[in-house]
Amino acid sequence: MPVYRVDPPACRLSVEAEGMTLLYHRPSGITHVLLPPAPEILTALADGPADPATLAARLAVSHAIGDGDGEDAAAVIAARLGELAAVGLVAVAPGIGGRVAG
Amino acid sequence: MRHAFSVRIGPVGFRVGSAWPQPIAAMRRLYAGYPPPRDGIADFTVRLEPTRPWRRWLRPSAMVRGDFTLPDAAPLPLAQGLLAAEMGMNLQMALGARRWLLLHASCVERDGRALLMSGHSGAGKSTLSALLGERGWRLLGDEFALLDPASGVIHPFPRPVSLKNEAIAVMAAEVAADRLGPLIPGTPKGDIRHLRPAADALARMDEPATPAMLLFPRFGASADVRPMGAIETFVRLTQASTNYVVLGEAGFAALTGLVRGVPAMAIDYPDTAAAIDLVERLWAETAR
Amino acid sequence: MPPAGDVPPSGAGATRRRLMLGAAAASTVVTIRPALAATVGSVMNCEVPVPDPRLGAGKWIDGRGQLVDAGTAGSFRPPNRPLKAEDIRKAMQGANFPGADYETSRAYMAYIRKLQNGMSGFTCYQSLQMPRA
Amino acid sequence: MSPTRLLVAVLADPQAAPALGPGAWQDVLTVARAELLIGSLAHRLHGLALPPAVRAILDDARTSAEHGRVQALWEAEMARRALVTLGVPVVLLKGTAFVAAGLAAGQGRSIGDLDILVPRDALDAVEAALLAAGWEWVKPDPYDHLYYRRWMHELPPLTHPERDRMIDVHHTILPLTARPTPDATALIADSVALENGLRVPSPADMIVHAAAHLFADGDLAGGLRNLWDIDRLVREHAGDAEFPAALAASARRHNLIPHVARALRLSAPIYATPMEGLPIGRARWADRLYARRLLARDGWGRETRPALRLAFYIRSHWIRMPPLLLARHLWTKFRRGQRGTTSSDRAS
Repeated sequence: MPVYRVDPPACRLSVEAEGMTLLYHRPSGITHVLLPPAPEILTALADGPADPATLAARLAVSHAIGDGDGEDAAAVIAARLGELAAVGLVAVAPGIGGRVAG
Repeated sequence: MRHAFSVRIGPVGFRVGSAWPQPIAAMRRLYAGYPPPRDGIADFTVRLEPTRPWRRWLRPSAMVRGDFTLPDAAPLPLAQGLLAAEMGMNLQMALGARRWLLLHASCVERDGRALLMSGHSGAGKSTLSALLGERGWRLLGDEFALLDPASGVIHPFPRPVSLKNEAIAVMAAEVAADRLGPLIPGTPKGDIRHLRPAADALARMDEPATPAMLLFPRFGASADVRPMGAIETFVRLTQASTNYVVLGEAGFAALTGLVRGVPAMAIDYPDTAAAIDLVERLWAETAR
Repeated sequence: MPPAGDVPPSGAGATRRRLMLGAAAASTVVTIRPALAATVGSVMNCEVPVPDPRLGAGKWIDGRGQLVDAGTAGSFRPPNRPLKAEDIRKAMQGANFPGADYETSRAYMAYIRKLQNGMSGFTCYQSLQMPRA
Repeated sequence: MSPTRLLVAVLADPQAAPALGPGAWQDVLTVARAELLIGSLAHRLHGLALPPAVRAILDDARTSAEHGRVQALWEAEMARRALVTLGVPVVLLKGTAFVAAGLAAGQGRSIGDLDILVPRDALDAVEAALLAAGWEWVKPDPYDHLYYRRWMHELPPLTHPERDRMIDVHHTILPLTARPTPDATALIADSVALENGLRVPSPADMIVHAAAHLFADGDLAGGLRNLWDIDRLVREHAGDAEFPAALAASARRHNLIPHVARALRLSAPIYATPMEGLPIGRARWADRLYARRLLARDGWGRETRPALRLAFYIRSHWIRMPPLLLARHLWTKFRRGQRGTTSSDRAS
C-alpha cells in the first residue's frame, strides 16, 4: 500500500458550507469542492505521511467512523487518497516538491 | 487603421479599428454620449478586417480580431459590422478582464444595492434587465457584472443592450425611438437591435453598487422560486465566469464572499410580466 | 467580507465528530474548471461547418459521424449551413437541429464529437464544452 | 520610431517609459500583448510613474503572468510526480525552466506548454508513465506518431484532460532532420538539479537552446520574446569572467555556433545586450532581414511585411526537413486530406 503525503496546511485556503468544503490549493491555483471524508483526510495526513490503513486508524482516533456501506475503511480511504492524488492534493511519497506558490 | 472609434464603458476603455467606414459610423451613433477611454489609452483593441484582401470589396465579410482572439471564429457579413464590433469587445472582456471577477450576468441597481441575474444566453436576462431599467431601476449592465475582489462591490458596465428577436418589439413599445440602434436582420442569433441605456445609467456609469440579491432566471411553465445554497451558487457562478480561474486566490475570496453574503434563488417565469412581479416581490422581501 | 478560515488543525483532544466514509466508488472531489460555454454565444460567431469544407466537401455523414460518400445507405445529408453554437448547445442536451429529425441530429452530433484539433469548428465545440464534463 | 522599436527600447531601458505620450503607450502596449511580452514589460516598469490607465493594464498583465507562473510550476510538479519513480533525469526547457530556476528571464514571462528533455533510451518508459498518470495523445493519428518519432525531436504532444495542459517530451533539442545535431546527452549531463529533483540546463546551454529554438525550429514566430529570454539570460552572467568561454564551448559542443552568434548579434541592437567577449562571429547582411522580421508589427498589433514573413515561414519548413522528405510529408498529408481524416501541422 503506497504511503501518501500532503503539502503544509498553509497551501490550502478553505471555506466550509452546508457540510462541504470549498478549497483553494495555492501551489496549483485550482479550486475544488470537497465532500467528507476528503477534508478530514487532508487534515489527518498533515500529522505525517501514512498509508491508507494507518490513516484509517488515525481517523478513527479523532472521528466516530460511520460504516462505509460495509466496505473496509482502509479500502475506502485508499480510494479517496487515489482521487486526491489525481488532482494533486496529496502525493505518493517519496515526495512533495511543490513549494508554496507566491 | 483607416477607420477607428474609441469609447469607455464603465471602467473599461476600447478602441475599435475597421477596414470599412460603416461599422465605425454606426458605433458613433450608438455610443453617442459615452466618454472616451481614460488618459486616451484603451484597455483593449478590436479590429474588423477582411478575411482576404479582395474580401474588402467582393461580398465583404468582417473577421473579428484584437488583443485576445479565439481560433475558428467565423467572419460576419459587413452589414452586421456593429454586431461584429460588439462581439469583439465582449471577447476582450471575457478573455482579458483581470481587475474584477467577470460574471456573465445582467445587473440593475436600486438604492445603491445591486440585483444580479445570471444564466445562459437566451434565459431572458438581457430583456429583463432592460425592462427593469425602464421601471425605476438603474441598468448596470445586461451582459457582464464586474465584481471588485477587494471591496466586493459591482462596477457598472452599461454597454448598449443587445435585444434579440421578440425582445425588440417588447422594448420598442417601452422607449423613445432614438434609444434604439439600427435593426440588424439575419444574424447568427436572429434579428438584433441595440438599446442605448437610459441617460441616468450613462451619467452614473462610474457609481458602483453593493450586491444584495442573485437570481438565476429561466423560462418555465409557471412562476417558481427555489432558494439556492452557497455551494451550488458558487459552482454555478464559476461556470458563469470566464476569468474566475485566472484571478487565483483573489477570485476565490471574491466569489466565496459573494455567495456567503448574498441570498440566491433560481426562478422560473412564464412571461416577462410575471418575471418583473416576481423580481419586485423577492427584492422587497429579501434585499432589506 | 468575512476572511476565509484556514484548515482547522487536528488534535487528539478534539471531540470525536461523526465521519461518514461513503462507498469507495463515490467521488468526493469536484474540480472547478475554466468556463467559456455560458458566454461563447456572445463573444464569437462560433459555427461548426459539417463536414469540414477543406476535407470532406460533398460527403455525407453516417450514424457514427464518419464521412461517407454521398447517398451511402444509412447516411445523412449534411446541413446546408454551418451549425450555430446555440443550436449545438441545445443539441448537446438532446434537442434536434433546426430542420433536422432526431437521427440526423444524432449523426451531426457524432461528427461534432469526433472533431480533432486543427479541424475547423473544433475550438467552437471545445468552448461549448468548457468545462469538459 | 515604430511602436515595436519603442517597445524594445522601453524593455531595455525602463527610464524611457515616462516620456511616452498616450498614442505611443496605446501602440506599445498593443504590440507587447501581441508579442507575448506584456508580462515582462509590466515587471520591468513596476514602480515607475505611469499614467493610471497604463498602470491598470500592466497590473492586469502581472495577474496573468502570476497565474501562468503558478500553472507552469504546477504542471512541472505533476510531471515530476508521474516520472519520479523512473529515476530518469528530467530536464525542464524554455519558459518553465526559467521560472523554476527563478531567473530574470522568467519574470512576467508568458509560458506555453511544458517542454521536458529526457534521455533517448528512456523515452518509452516516460511515455508509459505519463499515459498511466492520465496524460492522453493530443492527436491519436497513427501517421502523426510515425512522423513525430522518426523526424521530430519529440514524442507526439500529450495533454492532460483534467488540466487542459500540454507536455512535449523531447530527446534532443532540434528535429533530427535539422542539419546541426546538438548533443542532448551532454545537455543532460551538464544540467543542474533543482531543489525538487527536476533539472534545468546549465546557464550556457539555456542560451544555446534558446538560440536553437529561435532560429532552427520556427519561422521566428514569438521571436521577439525568445530574443528577450536570451538578453535576460546573458545579463544574468554579465559579471562572470569565465561565462563567455563557457558559452562558446557549449555552442561548439552542440554544433550551434552560427545560431548563438546570430542571436547575440540581434540581441545587441534590439535590447542593447552587453556583448564583451561573447562569441558573436562576423556581422552578416542577413542579420538585417532577421531584425526586420522580428520587428514586423504595427501599433494595432497587425503583422506587417507579409513577403518577408512568408519567406521565413517557408524557410522554417525547409530547414526542418530535407526537401525530399518535405515533399513526401506534404504529399501524404494531401492524400490523407482527400480521405477525410486530417491533422494539421502543429507549429512546434
